[in-house]
Amino acid sequence: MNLNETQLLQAYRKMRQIRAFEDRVHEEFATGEIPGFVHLYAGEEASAVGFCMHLTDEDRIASTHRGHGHCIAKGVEINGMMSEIYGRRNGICAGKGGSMHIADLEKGMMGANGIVGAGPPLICGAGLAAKFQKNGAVAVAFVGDGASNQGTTMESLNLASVWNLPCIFVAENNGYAEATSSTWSVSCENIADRAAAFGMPGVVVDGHDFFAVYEVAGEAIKRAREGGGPSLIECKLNRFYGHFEGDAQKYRLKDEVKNLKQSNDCLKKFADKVLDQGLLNKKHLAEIDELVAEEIDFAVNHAKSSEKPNSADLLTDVYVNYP
Amino acid sequence: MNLNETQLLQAYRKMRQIRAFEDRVHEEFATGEIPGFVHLYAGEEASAVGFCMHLTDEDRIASTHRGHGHCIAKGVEINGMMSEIYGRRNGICAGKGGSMHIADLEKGMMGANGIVGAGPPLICGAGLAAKFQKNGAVAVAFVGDGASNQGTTMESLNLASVWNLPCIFVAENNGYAEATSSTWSVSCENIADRAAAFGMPGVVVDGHDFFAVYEVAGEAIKRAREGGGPSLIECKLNRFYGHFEGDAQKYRLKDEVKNLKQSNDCLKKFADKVLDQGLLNKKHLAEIDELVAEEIDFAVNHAKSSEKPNSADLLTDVYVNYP
Amino acid sequence: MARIITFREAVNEALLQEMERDPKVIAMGEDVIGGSGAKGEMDAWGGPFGFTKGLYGKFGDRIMDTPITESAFIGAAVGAAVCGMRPVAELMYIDFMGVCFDQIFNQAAKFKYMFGGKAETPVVIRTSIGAGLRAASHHSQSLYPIFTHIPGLKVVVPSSPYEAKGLLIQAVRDNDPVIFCEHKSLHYIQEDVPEGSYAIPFGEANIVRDGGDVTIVAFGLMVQKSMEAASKLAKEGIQCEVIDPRTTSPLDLETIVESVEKTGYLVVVDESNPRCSMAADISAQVSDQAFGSLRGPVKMVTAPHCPPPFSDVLEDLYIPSPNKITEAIRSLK
Amino acid sequence: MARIITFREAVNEALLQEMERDPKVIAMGEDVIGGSGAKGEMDAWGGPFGFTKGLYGKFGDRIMDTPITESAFIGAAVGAAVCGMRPVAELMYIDFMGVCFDQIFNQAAKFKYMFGGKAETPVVIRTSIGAGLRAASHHSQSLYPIFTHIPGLKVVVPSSPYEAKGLLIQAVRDNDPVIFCEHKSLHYIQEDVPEGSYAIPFGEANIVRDGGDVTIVAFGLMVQKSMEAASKLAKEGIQCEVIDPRTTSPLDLETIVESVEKTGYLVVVDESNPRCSMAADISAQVSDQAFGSLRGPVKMVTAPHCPPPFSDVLEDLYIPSPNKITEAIRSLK
Ligand SMILES: Cc1ncc(C[n+]2csc(CCOP(=O)(O)OP(=O)(O)O)c2C)c(N)n1
Ligand SMILES: Cc1ncc(C[n+]2csc(CCOP(=O)(O)OP(=O)(O)O)c2C)c(N)n1
Ligand SMILES: [Mg+2]
Ligand SMILES: [Mg+2]
Repeated sequence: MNLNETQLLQAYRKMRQIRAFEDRVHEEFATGEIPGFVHLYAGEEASAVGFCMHLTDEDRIASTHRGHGHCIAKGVEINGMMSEIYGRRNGICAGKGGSMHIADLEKGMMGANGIVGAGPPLICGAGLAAKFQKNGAVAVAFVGDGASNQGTTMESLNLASVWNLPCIFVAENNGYAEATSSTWSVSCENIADRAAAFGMPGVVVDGHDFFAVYEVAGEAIKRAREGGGPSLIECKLNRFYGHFEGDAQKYRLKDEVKNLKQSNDCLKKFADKVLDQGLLNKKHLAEIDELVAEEIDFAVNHAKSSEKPNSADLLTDVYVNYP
Repeated sequence: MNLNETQLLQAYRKMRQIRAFEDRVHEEFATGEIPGFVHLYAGEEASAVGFCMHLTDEDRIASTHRGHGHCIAKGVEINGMMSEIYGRRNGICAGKGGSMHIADLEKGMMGANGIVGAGPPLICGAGLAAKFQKNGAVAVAFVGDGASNQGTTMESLNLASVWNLPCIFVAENNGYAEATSSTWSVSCENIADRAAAFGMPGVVVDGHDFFAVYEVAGEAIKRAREGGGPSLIECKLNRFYGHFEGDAQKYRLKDEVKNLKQSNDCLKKFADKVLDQGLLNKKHLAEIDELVAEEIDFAVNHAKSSEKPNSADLLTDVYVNYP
Repeated sequence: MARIITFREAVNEALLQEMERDPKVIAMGEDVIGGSGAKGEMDAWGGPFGFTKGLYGKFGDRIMDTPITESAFIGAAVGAAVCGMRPVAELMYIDFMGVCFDQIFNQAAKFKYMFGGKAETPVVIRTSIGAGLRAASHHSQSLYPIFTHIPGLKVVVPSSPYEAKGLLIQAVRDNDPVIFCEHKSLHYIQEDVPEGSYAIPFGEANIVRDGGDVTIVAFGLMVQKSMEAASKLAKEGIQCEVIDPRTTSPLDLETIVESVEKTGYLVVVDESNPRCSMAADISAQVSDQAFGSLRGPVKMVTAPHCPPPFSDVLEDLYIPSPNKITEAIRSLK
Repeated sequence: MARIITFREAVNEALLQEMERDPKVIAMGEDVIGGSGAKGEMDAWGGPFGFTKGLYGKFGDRIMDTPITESAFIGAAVGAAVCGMRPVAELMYIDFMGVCFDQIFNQAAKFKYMFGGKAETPVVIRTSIGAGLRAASHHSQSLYPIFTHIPGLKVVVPSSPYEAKGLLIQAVRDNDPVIFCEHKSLHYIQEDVPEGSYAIPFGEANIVRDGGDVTIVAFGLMVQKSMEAASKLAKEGIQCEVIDPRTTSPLDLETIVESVEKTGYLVVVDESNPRCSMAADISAQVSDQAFGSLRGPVKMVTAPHCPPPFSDVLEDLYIPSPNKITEAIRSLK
């Protein structure tokens, strides 16, 4: 593992940003001020960051309904995201998309998505475009364990293999699709085992361990960049909140989340390791924590004090042009 | 292999019926009298018959655009089929369905299908119904190599496994989906290898060898009947005609079909074996050949001389009732 | 004695009563139980809106969670229907139709016809429609015109708890495939609903309000909005007749035409996007059948030609409002 | 000098010229080359109807065969479009939309809006529509009303080789997602088509025939049938104005309304099923905008409310015919 200090700081900062963003959205949602459906990524940070640390703006990712973490990891601007979640006119999608549709094509973020399994076909397209554009870019589709069963996902694995696309499919197995266990809905041991059905490498990785994810991601991405084709990587991880904000989570054991937070918190694990190994010191981390807290605070205040769209916006941007 | 003489005669008769039916439809199509799109099953008979020999009318199958063979193997009446193909009012679907939609629910034949990959979900439903009806029935979906990639097919493999349904998925790999080779479109060595991705047994069988198919089919069907869940079986076989009638087949080597007919004709193989082993004699087979020729002749004449639908039929049977 | 229950409860009761009545009725969908394979409680969800809550306790394996594979499980419902069962499948949001439409429109809808009348496919697909929850473009559409377009399907758009119960019971008993569209903004609407079982026949419109000046035809939630508009206009002396067709297919055109013959004016209120919509459909059919009775153009009040937006300000403009209905009516007079 | 080519050749030429002009244009679909992985010839098919024949020889990897996975490859086309390419994907038959509709209507159609204007999705989906080949219920539908219903999509229904070439060139250059519907019964129709490149703008109707007595609006193959009907009626002294809107979305309502203001009568001819159809859509819009000009009901000539049947006798009754058009017009006068 060859991360220098700057990179380690960046990794921690991104993960902390995601965590703080989600924790705060959780709180703010409870006040009733955030409209719509919100799905939080807290607990899964090491996956988004572990992959996106390898990517540039030219590389593309497609996300899911649980998209905040992927956005932040891919460099989408936090104030624009928060304003979007609040439905404001200066939101990254002008208040038209909301939490489930945050996108920023300039950052190579092709969108959160309200449709489970919609990302993988789009990512085949991004991979294809990269092939024609000869820019060495790769394309990464994040899907959940639930989404891994969707026909669109499996078709995409096949297509990426047949066309030898520079695509990476990341199955974020957080144990549940809504209230349904992945041990029930996925009919084989590991999602990554399905890679064999599509002639590509499949790897299972501990999604709480940033370093493990980072390494596995790096190999798959390198391989894809070099024309070696697609991979399927399963990150085993956990979500710290409900499926959506408002979920009573009765399908979980009483102390499940509490225990997970203790034993399987990717941020804690990261901190322990870098401190243990003397790669970073406590001050480093504390500074970032503080900085991030301020950033998120600012983003929320900024969002709350921003204007809502106005009626003229309703019919703009349906088409590029429509006579 | 425990087939008695009656069963052997039946197997040969069904396979011969299919072959003669298809050869004749091929000829008749060339005269221009058969309307629409016709996809012939000649060369693949051992698959349909090898499976359907194990099935009763209570067991269900779903077929494909290439459905004549499955229909005949499942006991659909030949005159009704031929009339249907000719678009006659006494066709098994009253002339409304044609070659691509032949169905006979009383025989457990849930339909040929114009949509590639539409059968497997339906067969999950048939398997589910059997479970509730506690009749020990099984449900068999036939799909092509092309259809094996379709998301609907792979979703169904997963669902059948998760629900532990008495379903068998038969991938008839005839080497092509239209003009595209299955070695190109299927991203793993054998379609049956995908069974592992869905926690079910996967078996590859020589689809030219009726006895091999019969045995593998018997095991999977028995297992399903006993509550042991679904299987995926790949029959490697060949089609003797084009994708549809009219296909110039330039994607094939010049002598490909000629060679296949010599080396890989399931009827020849069957005859050689039963004669070799003295299970049947030449007279047996010759009698069947003759009988079948007459049957097909009758079916064609019967169809040609039958009435077409009349205008009042256009709007019947859209609904059971529609005020 | 009044028994006030919500739309949600009415749907739940209809399912419960039909499952009790007929062992062939089964139900399936994503988290319609909730908790399959998990270590916590079963029946943790009863569907995302709790519509199927409690059915698992009563009917066990007759209600089934599914993986997120709409083609497979909607197709399985269709297949089971053709094999003698009466499945009620839940397509969580109508917006998800795009991953499973084939099993609905090419399979379920066409079996009977393609097979020369020899198949019956008594499947019900329950699905939620409509905007108002700030759920944005993938969770707010009202796509029933697409289903209405397809011969072989029946399409139901209930407007209240009473209607929902009776129409769902009919849907389960009906021998054709039915798309049952539950508007998300109706879930917590309450009204008096009989405890006993009753079926409301398809293709019989409900005249929700009598009036002689103008006919309003509306679907689902739009019936409620139209009633608001009608009350306002009544104060100005304009009497609206409000008609709820209940089913878009079959459509009770006769009742609509009779009303238009009386009033001479028609406004159709439809939350779907305007092009090839139910509003257009009814306008065209009435123009064709009752041209001579129309004293002014048929006005259509629909969502605009854009996807459902997220922001509350925009979404409120997107959904047809009582105001827009009254404006349309005033423009006629 | 006349250069008579078929519809098929016109489409092929449009693709060829656009691929030559712009390296971002790529094409994909099932057997659009034909022969991938096989031992015989490549370019064995050029699509099931030979529309893309020869492009592989000229453009190599810029045209791609696909496995039979419409969601994946249509979605890939959409994804590539958003990433700067200009893909032309072939959905072999519009009837297959049910396995990939999500990528079209929730993804391609909505990106620009959902993303606050920041995406462009210049994808073209070519697909074949229409009955007449005795291809039965799964290969004969005219489902363009469904696509027309969706905000964010543009929908083109060309009526002749000249139209097909110019409209397809426009489709490829257009920056919005376009559904391009090629009627199977037009494939071998011939006409004079310029060799050079030309684009026909969207949303500008073509007045195919002038006439002062009745307006006929028709799409695709139905333009040809309407012209036949118009010729017949001309002999009886009835002069029809035949309008081909070319695109159902955007729709040039203005030209239609102007014509109706002149003639007072309107007949819409649409091969799709009647409910929530283009016929209904145009009828409703014209009634709304030009009620005062209408001297009789708008008549709709469509396929009936049933799936396309197989048997020739039934299919011929299913498809709107010149006779049905003349009958509709005579019923007005
Ligand atoms: C096609 C489709 N089906 C169902 C849904 C409803 N839905 C939204 S998220 C979700 C669960 C997804 O589970 P998973 O893929 O494991 O992702 P996670 O929520 O765990 O991140 C479901 C069923 C949807 N949005 N789209
Ligand atoms: C959803 C869908 N996509 C494409 C087609 C067109 N089509 C019909 S048959 C066929 C090839 C099928 O290949 P395979 O599954 O191998 O079956 P085979 O023809 O070899 O029996 C294709 C692409 C279709 N009917 N439905
Ligand atoms: Mg999950
Ligand atoms: Mg094949």
